[in-house]
Amino acid sequence: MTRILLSDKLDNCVARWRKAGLTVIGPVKKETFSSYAAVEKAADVKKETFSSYAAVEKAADFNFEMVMPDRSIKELFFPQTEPMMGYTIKKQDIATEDFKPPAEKRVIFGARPCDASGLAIDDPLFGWDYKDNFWFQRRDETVIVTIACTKSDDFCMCTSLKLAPDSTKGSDVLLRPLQNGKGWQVEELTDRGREAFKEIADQLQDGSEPAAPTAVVAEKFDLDACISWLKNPENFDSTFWKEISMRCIGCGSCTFLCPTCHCFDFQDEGDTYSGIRRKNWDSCSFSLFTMHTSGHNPRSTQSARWRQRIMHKFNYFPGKFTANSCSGCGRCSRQCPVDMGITETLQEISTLKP
Amino acid sequence: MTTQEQYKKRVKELLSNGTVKMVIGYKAGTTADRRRPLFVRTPEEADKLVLDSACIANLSGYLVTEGLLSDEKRVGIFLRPDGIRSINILAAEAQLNADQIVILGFDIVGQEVTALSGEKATDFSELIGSIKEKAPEAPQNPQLEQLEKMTPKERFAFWQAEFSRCIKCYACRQACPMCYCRRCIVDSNQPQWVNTSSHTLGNFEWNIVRAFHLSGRCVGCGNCDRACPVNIPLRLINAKMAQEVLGAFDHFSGMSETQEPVLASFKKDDSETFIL
Amino acid sequence: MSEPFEPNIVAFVCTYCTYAGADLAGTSRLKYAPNVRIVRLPCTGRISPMFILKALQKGADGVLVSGCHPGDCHFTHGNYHARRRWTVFRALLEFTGIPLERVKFSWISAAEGAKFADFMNSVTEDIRKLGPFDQYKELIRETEAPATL
Amino acid sequence: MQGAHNNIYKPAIMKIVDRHDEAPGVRTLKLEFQNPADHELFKQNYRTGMFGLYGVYGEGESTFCVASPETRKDYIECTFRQSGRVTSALASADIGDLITYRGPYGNRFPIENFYGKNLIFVSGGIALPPTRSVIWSCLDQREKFGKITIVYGARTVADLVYKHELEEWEKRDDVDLVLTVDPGGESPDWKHRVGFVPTVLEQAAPSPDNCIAVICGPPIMIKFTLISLKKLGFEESNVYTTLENRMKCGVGKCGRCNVGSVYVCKEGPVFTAAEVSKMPQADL
Repeated sequence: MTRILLSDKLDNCVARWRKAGLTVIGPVKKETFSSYAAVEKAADVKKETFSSYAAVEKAADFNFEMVMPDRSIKELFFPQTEPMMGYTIKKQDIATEDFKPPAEKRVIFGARPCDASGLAIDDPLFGWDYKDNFWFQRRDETVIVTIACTKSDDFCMCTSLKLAPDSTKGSDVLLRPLQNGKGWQVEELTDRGREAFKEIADQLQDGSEPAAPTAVVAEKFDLDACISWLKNPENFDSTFWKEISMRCIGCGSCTFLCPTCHCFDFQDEGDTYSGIRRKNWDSCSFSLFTMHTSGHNPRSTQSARWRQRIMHKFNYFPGKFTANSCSGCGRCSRQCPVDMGITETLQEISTLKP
Repeated sequence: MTTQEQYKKRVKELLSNGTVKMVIGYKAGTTADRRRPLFVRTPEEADKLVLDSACIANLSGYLVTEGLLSDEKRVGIFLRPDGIRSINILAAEAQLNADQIVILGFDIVGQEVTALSGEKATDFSELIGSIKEKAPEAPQNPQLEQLEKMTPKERFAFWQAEFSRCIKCYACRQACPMCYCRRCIVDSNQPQWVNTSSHTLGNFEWNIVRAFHLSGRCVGCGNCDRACPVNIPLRLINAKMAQEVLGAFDHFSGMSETQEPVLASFKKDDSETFIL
Repeated sequence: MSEPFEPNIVAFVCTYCTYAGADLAGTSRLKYAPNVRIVRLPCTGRISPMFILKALQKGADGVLVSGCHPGDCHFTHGNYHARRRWTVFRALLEFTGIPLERVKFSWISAAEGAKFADFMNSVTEDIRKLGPFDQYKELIRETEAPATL
Repeated sequence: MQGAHNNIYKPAIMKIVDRHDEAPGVRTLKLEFQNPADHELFKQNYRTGMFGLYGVYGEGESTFCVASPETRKDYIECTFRQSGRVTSALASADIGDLITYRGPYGNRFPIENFYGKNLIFVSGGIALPPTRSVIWSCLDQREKFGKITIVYGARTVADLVYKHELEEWEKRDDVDLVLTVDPGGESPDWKHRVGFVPTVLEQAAPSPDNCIAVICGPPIMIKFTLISLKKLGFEESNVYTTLENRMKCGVGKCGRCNVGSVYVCKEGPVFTAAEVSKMPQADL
């Protein structure tokens, strides 16, 4: 006997959480104009969709069909742009106003395990000696309810990262979809999760319906072989890096969609009288990322930047924070305009001798 | 023998007799409908080449990678008509010497790949001329007409919603063969013309600046549109600007290597319907 | 009745014609609306669409760009280039939904002091009727607001 | 414990109390804290070798070292070359204007390990400020150290920074100052050496035993100076340097200052030559 949440009870749960003052967020897919190839008739225009984790008001807004939203859960904790402080300057006096993340509590219903583990991977960095409260205030106020995957696509690689379609890393409650597709088995993992589900306890029931089998995700590469190759200092200057990244065009979409990429930049917007200092996403694949004002750039070629991305995720980050900075969601490969990504690079590395 | 096999043989010839030092083409991608850019330098690598109806990306942007053409050696490249027009513009804007480019022209009609005869950019000028003639009646995006019927307020609201999703990853810029500036205007901070943060205002300004700098230079290859991770219909803006530039100045981008850039030239009798 | 809406208008003008026209309007004691802030530039060829975007970004309700009539340009063809640039940029503004009545282009020579004054008044009235550029101001407010999610 | 929402990126406000030009485009600002609490924090944390982020609201922040020594914590001095958006704003700021400051960040020169040893300071051009901070920290407790030699060079005479302090050091009998300018940079009445810093260093030929070297300069100068020091017999673990990478947050989050696996802003900027040689040289 396990605790079951049926899909048709989800509306009550959402309403209950919202009444309790929590913002309910979940995977949402929307349609937009397609501007794909010019076509004769409006009818056969391919609709473009975009998906992300967004606020929902009722159960129908959720979309649990997709393997995962295009945009990762990171945005809800580390927004692409965020005001940090406003300033007004009068004659030799500066008045500043602090911007704080919204104080409201949230529940993310329907996150994917690879997204949730991405957050857990980044916690140690944002707390390394100096605590980044823009991140932690949101982390502390948000309950993460993950749904185990029963489907995967060619780009998923969580198993290659020693995670799984039903891993519990970073989540407060794990839901396993039922075989009959009518609900989920509830597995409460943390106090925060139990407390959030206490709020909707009357919507749950005991049942013995079997859970659907979790998705099958083939292992794409031998991670340990790759890490030992990366740790070998001679391979830093190997020509492999130039070959594998020749087609990289240096855009930031792989880093911006990645649930674990956390690099950022400060930008002042305003004039000499008033304005705001903002914290914005930045990407190691941009040429200006390490450009010195003198013009010297330690990473001046795209291959050096791609090497930095792989080295940081699988060599430097684990060296300091034990976990690899990758949760295997595959968004970098799924989204790359030139069909590159971590999967291909690590598959190639695992064929090289250390 | 399919067009793909024909071209494979041709690439092996070009490489083995040293006419070109490299051929840029397509190879199979992670999934059935994806193709990856491939840089072929030895005849053996040519076997990985693929040429079918999924090879739609415009590869001409790779020709302006730093140092690729600086050794005066020739480079082969698979291009559709839009890519050939890009070569003409890049040559007209003194970014490359068209004689260094050996074009392996092809086009996709429905699911079929047809080879285009010609090797140098100038060999394709009447083909591009015919495309220009057909441009006004070419099937437009139904969305373009729908957008034009909207009132300015509705259009502003539409683009406000679309641009609010932009995350300033600049994939649209990096995927475009015409965006070769070493330091883009949004990256220059003295002065900071355009807000770099990706709030809706910053995204609005970025997309306006991008569309303006591509007016009369965009060939409608759709690289930007496909590269956008949040699926903003970028091609609509560029298609509209191409229509505008063709209508106002009879400028069809990429006609030849000597075509003057539309905003760097003028005619004394340019139309001026709106100047008070 | 609340006092009438006073629009903020920015004008980018070329030194040798329109700015001189403004001088002439001044020396001829012509009265015109004070709402227009004039930014002087060497030539309309030097006026980049970035200026127009920056004016809107800073909350202008209207933008004027004015310079020498074709043929009069001190630098011979600055205004010809500008004309093409304006045509293209204007189509772009229209397509993205920025009302064209808020961005006006004109030729005003150094001798047309009266035209300058009338133009200032007519533009100020037009934009006063249109009211504040709320759509853009909403975007500007969003950049000053705390994060929502 | 940090407050509920303690914003680690919030800068302190500082007033410019003095400013003077060191060389064409190079300026020094003397700053004083406006908020005593910030000043207290600075007094507790600051040790020579640490850096800060100096900024002007509306323009941004820029990273350079704290040029004043750890023995004088009532104020902060910073020296910078006007070359970008923020440094131009800092350069145009007047005495009495307010700027922002974040820090002190990074590790430090362990001068307690230098007690009783001879010291050789080698730096070039605009890199004298980080070295000067260490020099004054030692000179303010001169008796604790052995022989002190300073080798400093710049492209031309006008490019020499802290000219008045160079004269001061020259007059002192307990400091051996070796000044040089690159060939062709000397002025008619130039009395000191002419030549690149590494070659002048080899001529000065300091003995390596019981000696610590502190070197700062552009990457190219550091590379050749390290070679000269090795030729002179210096152990790599006795040679300290500071890496001035591009840094933005200063607290090990924004991912920019990585050299190999090292976060320069948290685990540096001060490293021994031994540590630097282990880093991937291409990333420097």
